Amino acid sequence: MQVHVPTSIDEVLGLMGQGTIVAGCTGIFPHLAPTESIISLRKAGLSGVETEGDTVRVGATTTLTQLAREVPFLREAIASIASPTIRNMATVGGNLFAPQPHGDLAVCLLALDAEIERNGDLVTGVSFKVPEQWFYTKAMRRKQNSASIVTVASDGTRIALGGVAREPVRALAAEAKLAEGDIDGAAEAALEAADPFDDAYASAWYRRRVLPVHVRRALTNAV
Amino acid sequence: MSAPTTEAGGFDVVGKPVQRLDAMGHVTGRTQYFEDYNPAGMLHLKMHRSERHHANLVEVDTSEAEKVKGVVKVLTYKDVPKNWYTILTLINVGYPEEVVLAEKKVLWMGEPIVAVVATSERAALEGAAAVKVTYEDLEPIFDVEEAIKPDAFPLKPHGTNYFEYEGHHCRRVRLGDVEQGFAEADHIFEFKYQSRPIEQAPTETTGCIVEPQHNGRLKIYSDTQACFFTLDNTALILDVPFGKLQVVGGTVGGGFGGKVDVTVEPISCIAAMQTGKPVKYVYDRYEEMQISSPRAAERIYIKDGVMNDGRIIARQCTLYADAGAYSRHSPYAATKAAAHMPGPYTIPNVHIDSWCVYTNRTPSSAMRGFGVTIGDFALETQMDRIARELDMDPLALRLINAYRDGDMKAHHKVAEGTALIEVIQKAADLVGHELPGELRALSSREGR
Amino acid sequence: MAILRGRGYAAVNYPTGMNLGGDPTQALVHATTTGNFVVSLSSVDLGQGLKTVAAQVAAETLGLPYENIIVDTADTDTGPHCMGTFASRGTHRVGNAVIMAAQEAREAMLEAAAEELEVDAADLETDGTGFIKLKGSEEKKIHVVDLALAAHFKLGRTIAGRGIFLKERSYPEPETGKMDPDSAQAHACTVAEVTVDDETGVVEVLHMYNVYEVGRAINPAMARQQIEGGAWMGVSHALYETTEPYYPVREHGPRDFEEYLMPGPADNAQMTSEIIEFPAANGPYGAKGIGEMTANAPIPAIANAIYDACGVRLTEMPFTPESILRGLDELRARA
Amino acid sequence: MPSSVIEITVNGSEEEFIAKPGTTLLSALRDTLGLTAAKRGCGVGTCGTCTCHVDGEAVMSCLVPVETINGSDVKTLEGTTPPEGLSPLQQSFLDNFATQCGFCTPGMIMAAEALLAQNPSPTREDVVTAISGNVCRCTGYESIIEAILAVGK
Repeated sequence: MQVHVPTSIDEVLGLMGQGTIVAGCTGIFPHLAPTESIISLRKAGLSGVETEGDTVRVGATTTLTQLAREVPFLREAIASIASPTIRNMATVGGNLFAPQPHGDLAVCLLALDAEIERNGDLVTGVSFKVPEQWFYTKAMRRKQNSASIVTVASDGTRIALGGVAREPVRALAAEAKLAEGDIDGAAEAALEAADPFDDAYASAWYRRRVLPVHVRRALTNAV
Repeated sequence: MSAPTTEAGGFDVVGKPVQRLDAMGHVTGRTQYFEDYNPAGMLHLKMHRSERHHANLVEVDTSEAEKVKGVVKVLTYKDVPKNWYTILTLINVGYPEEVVLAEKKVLWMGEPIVAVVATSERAALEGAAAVKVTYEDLEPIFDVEEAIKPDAFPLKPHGTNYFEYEGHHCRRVRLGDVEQGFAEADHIFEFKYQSRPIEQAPTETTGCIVEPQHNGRLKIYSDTQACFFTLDNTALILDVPFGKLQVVGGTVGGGFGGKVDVTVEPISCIAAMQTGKPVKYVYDRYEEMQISSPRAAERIYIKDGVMNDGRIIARQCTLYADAGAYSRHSPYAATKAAAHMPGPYTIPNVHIDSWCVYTNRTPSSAMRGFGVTIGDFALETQMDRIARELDMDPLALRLINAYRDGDMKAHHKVAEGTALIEVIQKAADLVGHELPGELRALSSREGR
Repeated sequence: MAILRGRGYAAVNYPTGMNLGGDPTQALVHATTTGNFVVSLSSVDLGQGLKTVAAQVAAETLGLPYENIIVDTADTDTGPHCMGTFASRGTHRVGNAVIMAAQEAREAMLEAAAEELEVDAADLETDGTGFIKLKGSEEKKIHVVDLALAAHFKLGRTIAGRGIFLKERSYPEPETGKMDPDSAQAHACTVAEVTVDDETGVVEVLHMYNVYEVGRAINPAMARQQIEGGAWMGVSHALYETTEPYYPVREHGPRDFEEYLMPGPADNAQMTSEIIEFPAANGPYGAKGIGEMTANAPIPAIANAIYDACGVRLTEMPFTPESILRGLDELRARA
Repeated sequence: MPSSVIEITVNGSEEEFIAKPGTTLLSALRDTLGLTAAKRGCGVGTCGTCTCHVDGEAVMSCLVPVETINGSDVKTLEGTTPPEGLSPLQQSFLDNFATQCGFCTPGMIMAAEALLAQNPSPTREDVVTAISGNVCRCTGYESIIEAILAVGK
């Protein structure tokens, strides 16, 4: 194996294909086969948060801790992801690739209709507008540091779900109900977007059964 | 949180909250655990494991593993002097029915087949991954009551899927006449309870470092919970005199029963003997979770005959401990479970059948509360159900039936030093649960 | 949506030791010329505090300060045999072996002191600070360091002792199960207070009341560690843990501490703990073993509290939100 | 498969060593530098026994390829222990009987040190969050929470 630590985007692009891209090393790195090489983005200069008006631009290797510091409305969501020690390492870009039931920030970015910046195959950052309203809830097996059973993120218009399908999904039918002001209807309609799975945390049955509960709670800001 | 209070004992050191001897080492990180030892030239051992629950081994091809750079030794069952063992032979329980490395078949997913020894952990992992095994799948058995059916596929050399206790298919406890008790009872309550396997999950995983000594002996640094137990079993497997081995342990990063099997030391010793170098074999977290033996899943049926006033006059318990593929400590656990029944209650008619059953899952073994934890779950849930059915105070039901000094236990031992009544009375005080005067006046020291 | 509240009880006993297998442990105690006493064992400390217990028991028996005791353990070349650390046997077996060894060492110490002080050994006592003195006298005394030096260089005496605990092995009678499987029984009663979220099945344990009868708490602070760490494990067993979440189906077995569910520090229940002491006749200073039993009573106490809260009877561990919600759904369907 | 020369500052001392590709910070500390306070409990970032500070932030050292932190400042439990006596946090762990088997203790203390450096008067909630990535199987956490809170006051 080899460990590449490129110090510029150009250098990263030149190395593409010669190993697995890693940033925070919290997700993929510990499970790589013993022979696999890696390309670390840690020193590629992709970190940072810029705010211009209501638009936020986040570099791909910005850590979750940094993002929470700079963008207050996302703090609750970020606090629901892993532990502070992991959040000090895990990156915004990496979270986009975290397999469900992980990737709660990706669920938020979907609800925010965030734009992904790329340079070739490399994700270099994301940008989104700070929403006027923000709803977020994550049901998990323990109060902190646990994967998602159901994650719900919404700006009051778009509704994105985590934990209930192999990818973060938009709940379009639920959004239509929400537009009519029908929160209970939205909660039930969220099921149309769900294609849940069994894992060590919960069964598909349970995720489906409690999805409407958590959508309703998220949209009514109930605990 | 309130600290526990104790009565004064009149001692100088006993009964005092003196500082732990090991705490200074713990808070400074200077406590030495086995893995903190790092001898020069140490080799690393990793295992190629069964990917099937139950299968015949058609072919085991180690040729690719041997070609991996850094691999210095590939070990199969042919390298193990006494490949068949069982750890409780040390106390004359059971017979050799487990293999160090699989020979002709595998009985559980994760069963070790080939050990790969290399100059680095990475090379050992690569080598272990390069072993190719061809399987012929057999139907696995995962349910204890399916496993003991007469037509079930026999997993064990003795031809049944249960441990035999001196001619019986289970450990029996008999007191009085349970059928007579049921006939006389005002109520019969019969319920079923089930648990799933539970991992000891110590923060330090199971492992050892074996270092050959200049005098031909092997020094085993291990996080075993039982140094001599490990030494004796390892010597039997290696077929060497006990005196050839030395086990060094000490402070262990949590055990909870998870470190009383002898799974890492024997093969590490063989690797050290064959290479003449120190060898480290330590479970990764996945192995600790899924390969090291858990607390057995148990299925328990309890049938009670109860009088209108709450006296339990007959209790029949049937317990099935899911031992998984091999015995390890489970035959002992089933006996301990039988002795624990029918709980801390004095019941004149008792009938206990406690089975140790083999299935195609990770062998289970010891864990904190060995043979008792799941039984207590069943017993004390049963007590709550009876109290609810009879519309009785749940503590009153327990106090009426609580064993006292001088009572005969189901396993024919006279009870002494009992204190169930007193802990219940104290707990009632703590939560403001009022007890009637006659129950408040009960004492474990006074016969019924 | 409702948060339902309930309380549940459980009372248990637990055996100390494993004399269905023969259950011996030895200890050796000897003085060095530093005045320190070394307790030699091959027993393993799993974190429960066995070394500390051995030192406390040795200090008490010798009549010397705790600081004078060195515990040297878990080397099969230097320590005498021990069956191992399991079956709640450590404090009981090791404690008894250390007391026996320390008593013999104490006798040797007093005899050496008697020779040095030119008095009768029966008239000597220890004061707990390191001096051996003539009863009723302030002048006639010798410090253990001086005594250890004198014993070695002048008197030609060893100050040492040997101890063993062995309870005769019991063989169960095959037909009736007649047996003597243990040395003592410790006792506990746990009260659990929980809430149940009736829409999600999520249980929160609010408060655990733990009452333990342990014979003697050799070290009350360490006894509390066992009781409250064990209560946490009981909560964990009750609500979270298994290596096979879909048992008996083998799929989705957890691989690490993220997938293997246990409560984190945010999930802690409040704890109230009480210890009762009824010294056991055969225990070291009356102690029984409590290492294992502390996770047991919390499980049924929580099951019973959940029933009290919401009417769902849990018969399969662990009590997952799914199993509770399925129970609630069934109750609603029946109503 | 070229090895790399790594230069990092560990507990204030400049260290230079050769690392094979993919060597983790945890392995470098334990196997190369002989600093064994940090423990390997899981190797996949789920237990926190290997917690150290890199450039002032608590991280899981088992997840850090050492090549990626060349030039960084690393602190381990060895570096927080004063030459004589104990740090206030270490003393508090002692006083509150917050250790049992001790295997999680170094990681717990390093996670707590990182919290206290940023927030000298943490609430219980802050403390609980700070150690939420650190597994203790013995204590039930309460004594650890108490030990950290006692220093914060």
